[in-house]
Amino acid sequence: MSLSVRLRHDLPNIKLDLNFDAPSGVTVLFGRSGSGKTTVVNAVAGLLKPTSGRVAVDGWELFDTEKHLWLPPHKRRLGYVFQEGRLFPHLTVRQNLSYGRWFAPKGAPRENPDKVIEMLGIGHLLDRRPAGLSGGEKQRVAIGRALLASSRLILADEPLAALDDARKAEILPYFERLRDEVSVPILYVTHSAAEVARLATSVVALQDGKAVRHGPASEVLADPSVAPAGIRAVGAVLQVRVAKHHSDGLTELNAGGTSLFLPRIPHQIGDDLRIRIPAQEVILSNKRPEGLSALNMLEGTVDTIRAGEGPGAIVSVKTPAGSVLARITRRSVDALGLQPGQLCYAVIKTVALAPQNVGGRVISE
Amino acid sequence: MSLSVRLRHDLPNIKLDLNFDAPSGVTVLFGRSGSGKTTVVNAVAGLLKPTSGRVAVDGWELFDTEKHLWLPPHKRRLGYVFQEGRLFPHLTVRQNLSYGRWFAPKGAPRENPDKVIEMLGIGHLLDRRPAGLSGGEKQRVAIGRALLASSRLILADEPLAALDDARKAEILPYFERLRDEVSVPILYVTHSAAEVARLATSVVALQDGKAVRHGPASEVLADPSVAPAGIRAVGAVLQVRVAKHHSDGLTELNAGGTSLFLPRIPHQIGDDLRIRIPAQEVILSNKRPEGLSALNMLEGTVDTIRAGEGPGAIVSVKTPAGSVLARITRRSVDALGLQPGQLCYAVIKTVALAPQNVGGRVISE
Amino acid sequence: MGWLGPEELEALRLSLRVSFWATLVTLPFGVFTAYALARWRFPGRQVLNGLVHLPLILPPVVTGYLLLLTFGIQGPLGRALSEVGIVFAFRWTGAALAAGIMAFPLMVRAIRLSIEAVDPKLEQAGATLGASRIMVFATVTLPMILPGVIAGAILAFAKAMGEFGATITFVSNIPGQTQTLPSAVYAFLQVPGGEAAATRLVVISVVIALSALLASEFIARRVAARVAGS
Amino acid sequence: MGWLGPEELEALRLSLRVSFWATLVTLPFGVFTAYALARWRFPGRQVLNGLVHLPLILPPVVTGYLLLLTFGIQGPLGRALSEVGIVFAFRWTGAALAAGIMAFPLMVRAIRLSIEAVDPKLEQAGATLGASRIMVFATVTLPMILPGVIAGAILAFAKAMGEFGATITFVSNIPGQTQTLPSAVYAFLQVPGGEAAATRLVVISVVIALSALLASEFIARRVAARVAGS
Amino acid sequence: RAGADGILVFAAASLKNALDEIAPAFEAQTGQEITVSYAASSVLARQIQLGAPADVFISANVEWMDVLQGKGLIEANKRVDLLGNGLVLIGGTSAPDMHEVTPETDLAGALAGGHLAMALVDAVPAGIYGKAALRSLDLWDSVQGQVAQTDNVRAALALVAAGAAPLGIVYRSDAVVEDRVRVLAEFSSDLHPAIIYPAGVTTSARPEALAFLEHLQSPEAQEIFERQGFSLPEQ
Ligand SMILES: Nc1ncnc2c1ncn2[C@@H]1O[C@H](COP(=O)(O)OP(=O)(O)OP(=O)(O)O)[C@@H](O)[C@H]1O
Ligand SMILES: Nc1ncnc2c1ncn2[C@@H]1O[C@H](COP(=O)(O)OP(=O)(O)OP(=O)(O)O)[C@@H](O)[C@H]1O
Ligand SMILES: [Mg+2]
Ligand SMILES: [Mg+2]
Repeated sequence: MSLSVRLRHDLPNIKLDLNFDAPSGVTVLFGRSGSGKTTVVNAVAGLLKPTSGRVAVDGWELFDTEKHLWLPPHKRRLGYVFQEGRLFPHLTVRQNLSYGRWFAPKGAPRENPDKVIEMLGIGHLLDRRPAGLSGGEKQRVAIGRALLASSRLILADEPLAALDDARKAEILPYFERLRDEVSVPILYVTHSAAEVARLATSVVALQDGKAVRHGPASEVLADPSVAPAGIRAVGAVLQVRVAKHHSDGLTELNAGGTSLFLPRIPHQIGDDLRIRIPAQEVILSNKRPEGLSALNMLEGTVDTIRAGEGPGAIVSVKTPAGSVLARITRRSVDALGLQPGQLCYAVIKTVALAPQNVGGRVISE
Repeated sequence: MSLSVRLRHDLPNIKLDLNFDAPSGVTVLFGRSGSGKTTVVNAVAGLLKPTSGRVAVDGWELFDTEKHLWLPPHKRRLGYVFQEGRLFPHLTVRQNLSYGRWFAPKGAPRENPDKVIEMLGIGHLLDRRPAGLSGGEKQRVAIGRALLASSRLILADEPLAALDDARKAEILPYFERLRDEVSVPILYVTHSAAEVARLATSVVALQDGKAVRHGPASEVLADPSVAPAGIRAVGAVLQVRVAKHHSDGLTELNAGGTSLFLPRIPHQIGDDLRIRIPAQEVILSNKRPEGLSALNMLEGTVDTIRAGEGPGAIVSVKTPAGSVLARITRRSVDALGLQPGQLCYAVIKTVALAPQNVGGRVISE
Repeated sequence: MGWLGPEELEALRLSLRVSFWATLVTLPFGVFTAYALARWRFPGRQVLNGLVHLPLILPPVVTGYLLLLTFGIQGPLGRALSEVGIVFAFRWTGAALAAGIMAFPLMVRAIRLSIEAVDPKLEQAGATLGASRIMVFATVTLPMILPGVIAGAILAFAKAMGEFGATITFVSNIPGQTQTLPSAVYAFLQVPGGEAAATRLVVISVVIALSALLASEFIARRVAARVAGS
Repeated sequence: MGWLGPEELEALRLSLRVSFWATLVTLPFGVFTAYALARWRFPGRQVLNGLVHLPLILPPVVTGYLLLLTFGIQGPLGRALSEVGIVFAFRWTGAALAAGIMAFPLMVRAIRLSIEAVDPKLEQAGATLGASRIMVFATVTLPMILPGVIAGAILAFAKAMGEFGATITFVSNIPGQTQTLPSAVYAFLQVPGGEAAATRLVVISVVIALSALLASEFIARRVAARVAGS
Repeated sequence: RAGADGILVFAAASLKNALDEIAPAFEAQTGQEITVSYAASSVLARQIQLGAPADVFISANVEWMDVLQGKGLIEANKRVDLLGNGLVLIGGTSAPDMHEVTPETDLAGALAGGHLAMALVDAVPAGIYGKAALRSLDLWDSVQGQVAQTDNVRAALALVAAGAAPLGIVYRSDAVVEDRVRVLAEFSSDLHPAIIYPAGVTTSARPEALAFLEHLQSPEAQEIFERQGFSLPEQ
């Protein structure tokens, strides 16, 4: 296990009481506004001394109140993207970016600054100071500063909230790369289901300071009862391998022997990926559909049918590619006469799959 | 016309040069980070004196450099939700909320504070000071403060970016109500296509300080070339009327004689609504599909086929309900042999329609 | 205070009165001047700034002499003011004037630094919510700089309690009228055997000024905590 | 400066030297004390605070006398220091000590207020990026308070230029050693007809101190603009 | 008017002890209230020049009185030389007696590298007199570089009392009361201009001021002055 957190702390409003061991990778903290996410991150960072608890990263203890162990923040080797930016106003963007490196141990593995700067699109801002930057520009610099700090643990508190979709799509793969290649543990706070689906290795759902749900991303996301994400976040996560890049701009994936098509992704043939299929986007059919624009059709059998809140239901379908979830109306369940064990087809639009639902290593040229 | 903006202003990085007349309602400023959105809003608010220009709200001039007219900010009767909160640290939440009212003219129409507080879920924070609030809590108080200022113009700079989906869904209808009932002009900055679709009366797309596109929301959203929103924002907006609430939790809409089903919405029978159908979510079929879980099928004829970037294409289909857009792969276009004039069916999932794509008056009990 | 003679008691009372009024009356001017220096750009700003600091730079005796020349019975301003019934010469009011002027630069500095620390963006927010410049000042700036204002005022008070050179030069050392604690200390130090009495007076004035200072720290911290919201 | 006699020129040079060194040497102590008072909570904090302010409250003569008792030839500290070759008594170093101590409260006040205006959240951010307490101070706090430090230093310099009472009491007035401008001014004012000469010296010291002040304003504004990033 | 209900006396600060004793007696005799403002003679004289409402002025030196008289602010024919004083050489309690300072006295040797504490030798009366005396004795050049000048004579006394300076030159009236110093030698009064404290009434003084001036010359008053170490002027 890579990130082990045990915390107990009383705030005037809420009592924090958490205990989770997350595997290496990205641990997403999920929860409504005011549920205690930032407080947890601050405790891990050492900016707040909780009443009691213990935090360890890859077995390296950051603090343990029982052992009276307490590493000050600057010894924790963090890269922290704050919810409110916190850029140094007296330093240029360039100096802000290199700040962490001034203090990093000599041999520490370091990101390539040029690459990070290019990815964040802040090359033209390097000589300016934070005061004149737009909200999104500030946030991008803050992300860059944390990423370049040569850290052993990355904390990111809603890092992408202020950014537009296009920019998000550019930055997300970077966090994935950190997770997969550099294998830095990442504690990540977000309200966005897409980010969770894409990044999360495991998810901790917070409510009023308590971890109400905790598990691998695929499990938590498949659970319609996960309140914070909202019903739209429910979806299945499949293991796939890149099979072929087609000339018409599509990429073919091999999912347990079945082919899935989606718009070209920048991964190499043979790469193993995770792909999230939002339940929302899946249509079920009780006969093999014909003449449809949707290219992806998975044959399978109905596994379970869970009536959700309101008029909807979540139908889980066993396919050779893995379990696929579909969110459809109860009326359709009746109309199609769906029952556990019944043969059916899951129809998935090609464009529904890309790009923000694909996770995996990106090899940039 | 309700909001008339003409601005010219030079910043070190970009030259602002804008000119648009927006109809009453919500005008959304759309554009990538750093494109000048906040600068425009600040100029309208009077926090920045542009080199030249004129801004008028409902014919009431806020400034006109030619006439040497310049109303100071406090005479403009604004409610401004800042991108960075800007709560008064020395005042309690309650005092922050009522700050604007201390200075509002006696007879000014005012929002009901209790309702706003309840909607924003900040009732339990009233006696606290901003320093101890979480990021989302601060932003909600900032929204409340602006809404309660009895203003004639509301400026909102990414007001919902820091909030979770559930909270967004609670606050959005409120802005709709302001737009529809109170008919306060609203200048609204967002990166979220859903917010645009839901709120925007008209959209101004900014790029490097210039308005590259400007028009009614339905037009701009139907245009795949609108860069800032991203291709996922493309969609059709249909005029519909609430026909019936079914007992299984679905609401039936009448769209030009055709029925559309979607999860129960809180509008009354007979209400006229706008509903956005994301192109992303529409599947086309060249024969009447059968046995599908999707309840909505619109028969129509292919109007235009625009090959987009990458492997996709946007197909516009004329249906009795109006023009519907579908984003499908070019491979599917070929496979289905789609051509202008051809008969085809647009398949739309029920759950794809609700709730954030429905706009209209909500009568709260 | 049984160990204080009536004259010393008188000096103590007078010092308190002089310092109190010097602080109170200069405070609005101090706030205004600090605000002008911190936030406005106007021609002559640096001249004003220099003028405010003069009493700090000049030997106190010189300041007192200049006051005597200006506000004395024969001074131009002194004569003009006496026509409307305001007399400074050889009155406690003159001692207060001298103390106020000597303390003014300290007060202005303290307040000005705290004004400069207020984020103008908050003042802008106030303006968008309908508050005029004055109301923004009253509802945003002033509450936020309150710790600085309190600190500045008490600093001025402490300085006024200790002021001697300018006071004795301007209004002399008349018991019951212009003899403040420091003047009394001076007089005791000029004669053989006066040290004990002088020490007594010094201790008293130090205790008072330090108490005021500690109280101001306390108040300012309370206010700051309230402003910071914790 | 042809109209200054050699002795007056000497006094001017000495005043500049004394004020310069008084400011330079006390500055690190001033920054440290201000930081401790602003950011640390320790027992005796208020005692330290009171001690720092004492020179402001005490009549300068008293401060000078206390210095004499402590740092004089017979004083405990004076004797100890003279063993390691540091002598204050009747030297210009003593004048610098007196000036530095008299200016210290002003310096600390100014710096402290600017430290209190730095958002501790920025210092936290520095810590998360690997900077130790000292490095955070050096790379975040200090650059951000630089305007306040400069202001405080120049204020102290100006005050040192005008200091008289404590200096003459502690190190008396030895031409070329401890005779600063204010002592010379005082001497001129004691004799009938000395006003003209005194005025000349006052003008010089005012010009110097005001120039320093304006320069500090300018520097501080530049630094502040850089810090604010505009 | 300040001091409206009595007589306002401006007096050199060194007279405080004596006048504080004399004034109550006069008040008791006449019912006239006396208010005394003690400060440096230069300060008081300047204030009188600029309109201070003083009735009586007692200066520690003649020059300032002359200035005021020259400007017609002092009643010339009522002016008196009220008091005299002497200069003494003082040292620490263990310093050896010197009896009298003569041209042969090895003042520099007695200083042993230390400083000679005096009031400002060109500005403050005690300093001026002291310098004149040393000049007359031809000792000035040998000690000039070692003179530590203070802003008033009491500060010079303090330097010696605190042990900061081995020797000092002060008024006899100052030296007699300080326990930590002893008088090593007296300066003969013909070595320096006569030390005189002139007193006078201002031209704007109320009539009662004259009575006080006369009272100052009364035997009771003179006895108090002498007890404080002052001498009566050599007429
Ligand atoms: N005071 C200033 N000085 C210099 N440049 C500025 C200033 N204010 C804004 N800019 C620049 O002008 C551009 C537009 O800024 P603006 O804040 O309007 O962007 P925005 O569209 O609101 O971006 P975001 O979505 O990131 O908030 C940015 O590149 C910014 O760096
Ligand atoms: N210093 C503090 N004093 C008092 N209450 C606090 C303090 N810090 C946090 N809280 C309260 O604790 C709760 C959790 O705050 P936290 O900032 O961790 O929430 P969050 O989950 O990060 O929310 P958001 O998504 O809005 O950022 C909130 O209700 C907040 O008001
Ligand atoms: Mg948070
Ligand atoms: Mg912006």
